[in-house]
Amino acid sequence: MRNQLNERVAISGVGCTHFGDLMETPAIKDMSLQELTAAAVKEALDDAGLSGQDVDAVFAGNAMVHSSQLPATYSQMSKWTGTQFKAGVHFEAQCSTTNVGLAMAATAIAAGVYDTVLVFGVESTRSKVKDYSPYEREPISHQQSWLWTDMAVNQAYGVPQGYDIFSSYNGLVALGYCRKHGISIEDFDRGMFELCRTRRLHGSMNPKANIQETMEDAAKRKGLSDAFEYWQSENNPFVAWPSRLLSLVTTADGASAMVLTRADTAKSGRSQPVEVKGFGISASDLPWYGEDPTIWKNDERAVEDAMDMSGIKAGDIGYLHTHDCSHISSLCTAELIGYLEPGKALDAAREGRLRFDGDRPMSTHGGRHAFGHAWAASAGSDTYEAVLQMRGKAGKRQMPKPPEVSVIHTHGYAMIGTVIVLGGM
Amino acid sequence: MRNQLNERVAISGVGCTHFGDLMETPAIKDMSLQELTAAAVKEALDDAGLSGQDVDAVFAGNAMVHSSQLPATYSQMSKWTGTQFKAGVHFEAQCSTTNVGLAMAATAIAAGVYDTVLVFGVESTRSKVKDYSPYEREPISHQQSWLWTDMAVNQAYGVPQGYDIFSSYNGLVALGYCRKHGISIEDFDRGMFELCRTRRLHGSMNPKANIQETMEDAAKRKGLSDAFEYWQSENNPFVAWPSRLLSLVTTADGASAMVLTRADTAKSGRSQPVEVKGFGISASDLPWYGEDPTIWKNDERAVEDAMDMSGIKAGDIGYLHTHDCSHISSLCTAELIGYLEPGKALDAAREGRLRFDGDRPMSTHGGRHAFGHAWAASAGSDTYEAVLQMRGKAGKRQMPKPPEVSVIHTHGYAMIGTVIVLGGM
Amino acid sequence: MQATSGKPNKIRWYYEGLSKGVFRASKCSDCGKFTFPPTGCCEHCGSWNVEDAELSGKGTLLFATHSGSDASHPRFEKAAPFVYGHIRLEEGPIAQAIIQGAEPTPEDLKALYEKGPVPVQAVTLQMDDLPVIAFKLQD
Amino acid sequence: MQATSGKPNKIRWYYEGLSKGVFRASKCSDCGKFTFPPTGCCEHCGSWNVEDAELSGKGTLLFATHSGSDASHPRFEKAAPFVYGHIRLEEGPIAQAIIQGAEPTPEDLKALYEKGPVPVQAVTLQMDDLPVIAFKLQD
Ligand SMILES: [Zn+2]
Ligand SMILES: [Zn+2]
Repeated sequence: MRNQLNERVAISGVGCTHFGDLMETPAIKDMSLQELTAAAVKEALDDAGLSGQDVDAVFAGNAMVHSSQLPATYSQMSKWTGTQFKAGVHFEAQCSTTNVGLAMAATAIAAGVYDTVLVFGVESTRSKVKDYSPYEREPISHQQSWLWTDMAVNQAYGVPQGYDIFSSYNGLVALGYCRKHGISIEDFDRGMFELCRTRRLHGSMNPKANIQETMEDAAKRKGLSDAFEYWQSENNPFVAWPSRLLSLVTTADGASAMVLTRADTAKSGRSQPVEVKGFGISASDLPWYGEDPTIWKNDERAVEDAMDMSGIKAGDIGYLHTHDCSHISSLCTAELIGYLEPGKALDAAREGRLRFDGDRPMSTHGGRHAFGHAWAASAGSDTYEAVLQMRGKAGKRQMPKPPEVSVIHTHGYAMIGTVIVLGGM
Repeated sequence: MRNQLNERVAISGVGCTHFGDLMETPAIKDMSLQELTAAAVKEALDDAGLSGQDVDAVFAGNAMVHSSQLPATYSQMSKWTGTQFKAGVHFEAQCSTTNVGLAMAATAIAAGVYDTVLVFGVESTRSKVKDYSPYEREPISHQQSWLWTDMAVNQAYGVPQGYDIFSSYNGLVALGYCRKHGISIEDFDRGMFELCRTRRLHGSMNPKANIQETMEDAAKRKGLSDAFEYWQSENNPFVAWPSRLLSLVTTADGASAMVLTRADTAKSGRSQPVEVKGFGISASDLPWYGEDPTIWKNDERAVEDAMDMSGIKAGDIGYLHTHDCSHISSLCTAELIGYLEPGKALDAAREGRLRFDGDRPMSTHGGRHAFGHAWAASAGSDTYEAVLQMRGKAGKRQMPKPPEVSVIHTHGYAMIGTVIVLGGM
Repeated sequence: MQATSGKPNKIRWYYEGLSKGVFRASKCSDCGKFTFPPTGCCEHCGSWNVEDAELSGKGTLLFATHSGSDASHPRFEKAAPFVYGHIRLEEGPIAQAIIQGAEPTPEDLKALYEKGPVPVQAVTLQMDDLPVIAFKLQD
Repeated sequence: MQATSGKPNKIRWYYEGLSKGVFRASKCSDCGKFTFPPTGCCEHCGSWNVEDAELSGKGTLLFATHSGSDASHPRFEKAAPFVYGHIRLEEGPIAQAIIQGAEPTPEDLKALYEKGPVPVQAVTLQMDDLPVIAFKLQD
């Protein structure tokens, strides 16, 4: 493949809702998925200074159709977003959805077809349609949630034979990492704590985050004076030894949106545009890694393609998000990308280098754990954060120096490594 | 929008399975959806002279996730099609899926990113996963099938309030057509008979069709000597007066695939390539038409965009397929496109002009009624037929003079008008 | 348009209206057109500047056919087959809905077709689990 | 590899093998590598030229952790939590599966980790509705 974009493409608007629970979280409580989507889309269109009728196409992301029951999402959302009669498609790449949408939108613009494309992702991982009601929802059980989520995992031989996400994505990767770099289980545990503490700190500075409580405050709430004591307590069991519960994703409902446009027209928009410099996408079925659980070939390919298309090197990256459903996996990816030194990611976490004000800032919105994870909407939330950071508009968690180049890596479940590179214009 | 393809793109390989029932039809009986997909993909890759490892990206179409339970289709199919580590996405535009995939693939190539893209669509409308079995399937009831299919229709206000596909898509359109053109209900009925007879004839000449029995043979089987008597009998009730059962889609399981590539490399492939000259896509929520049920604004837009991008006029079209879940709707679209004279479509059917050997050939594979309809796979089956006709390889039903320009229109349910224009190279 | 929880949910609001015989829509403050049933965005021009509105329920039945005899949704098992029509509402929107006052037979439907457009009035059908809009023939 | 219906279904064929303690795969005639569990296409090179094959079931457990205590699938409710391992098979493929011969406790798992790679042998677990592959520690 030639792996180039024949024309320059920019993000001219971004939007993202509060990530939480449609049945509980005040900011989004009782909203329909149509309204949740519209909230993100409105923010993105307003940001770009456009209306739904100004876009040429709508790429509508939603992964778990069993909970949303809104296939043909392009048409079901069209009267809620003002996009009637535009081109459209419903798509999913699970937790990479919105950024795979960004890549598809970029190609549609660089091909010469469309000038402006709206991409959105919406998901409810917490509740489902109740009976046949057009507006009532009911909570999903833990098992139901995983049954539907794991439908994205090999249905012939993976799930039927005892596949377990916590093992595959956390425990085995952690052990591979410790063995490879000679790290003790105790040091691993301390490093994971520090990483989670950083993510919780970021979440506490983000009014849209699913969890806005710092680890210190959580400890206090439980009557413990020390955050590490909280970390090692029964509040944080091993879900796949040596990985603990708080190194994992928290599920959420949410929506995100972005407006992509030709770079030559983006500057006349309402907000500071950001250029799509490149992307790389590579899918793989189970197992996601060979003998070494820290090296994922699909990520290697995606990173290589994105770097090649954008022409950047690891040293150019000012802000990085790597997919962190599993915190240890996210660190492996950051090392793979070259943002962190091999085997030194836990040190970096302990030294505070991964904080918004550190020299290797990562996931400043709080990541999948603190910001929360709403499958098809999440990659868009990562891009949203990157754009805010690049514009210097990230509020309390703003990096001291807005990054010139941001890289966002996501894992679309089961499995698709996706990397996008954003640059200032 | 600029509505152009910056680079030329071609279809270099096509594949399609027999359309039928995975639990009954000998040619596909007991195949898994993975194997059904692989069969179509293998045919397309062989046709292009490539392997799965030669493609850069896989656009994986599947609409009714409730029956397939294979989201993240790009990864779940990757080991069955040899496409591990390629870029991918799972998408759907319901019954337009495969051709919307063709459009997306064309932009990804014309943008300069990929050289070769595999698009496939797979669907089972007849059966679903049985319990939690990795291979057993069980039939879907009529109501279950419509519940899942109608999930693509406005879930806020359409389906909950009594929406009926047969009424909206057939009966009302038929009445609008008769009123507008002063056609009697009797003449309408006769015209619909003749159209169905033509489609059945085409199906009988297509070894992959869901129904390969002519209307005459069906009449004979029922002990009737006359096909029109059969048409007017209890074998063919009104499903939405004045529209009858045999003017409708028949459901099927099936898969289709195509390989798209840069036009400059397509000629070195194994088979005669066909150029993607243009496309147009426009989505709309209910109602799909205003006061006049024969004019659909989403189709007008899609047709206009496809004509504009390709630079063709109606008179250039040598072969046309319009979406014919509803036969009367398909004729309205053919008139909208300008392939048939307004109000004269029924005459054309009666005069045999729509047959493979007529001067206005349409749906020579048998269309949604005789070839059958497998949601996400169907648009690909239409494209497959067009490519065969353009190559002069359509067997018994080959048009006497292979068309230079083919236009394929599909309705992605609920609703997305999609038009693609193919031309010889 | 506050829903029971205190947050906006236009869909719930619509059905709550319907259960009281009120036909709710939204109206665009920019282009003046109605979006029916209501959303938070103008379906015509894409403006977010929309207001709550009520429709009269008056309309004209343009064409009428019937549903399948086997309901495609459990909600309508008792009702199917029913007459289903294409309606132009007084305020502009086009709607499709269940029609009352005619039988789903070729005879009744042919008579309706030959008669041409006729006035209808929206009414509420209370199904087991949800109110549903229908239109009643007015002559 | 004819399945019961007389048509090829590799997935059924795999599970039928498993129920008899046979570990089925496919082998590529072009690159010589195994695809395990079997498909009709080589996962490595994309060749369609694959043959039915059986694996010995011998392997090496590289790492072991455990599943969640609440099963994420009804099939495994009785079994969870279980030890889950990362295995290199003698013939090359990497597999992940249930491990027998250790408890899903931090103590057992830490001991296994410190011991390093150990030999395992594939066995069949007959669940209520399906045979499932597992690997038994060999020492
Ligand atoms: Zn307006
Ligand atoms: Zn091979």
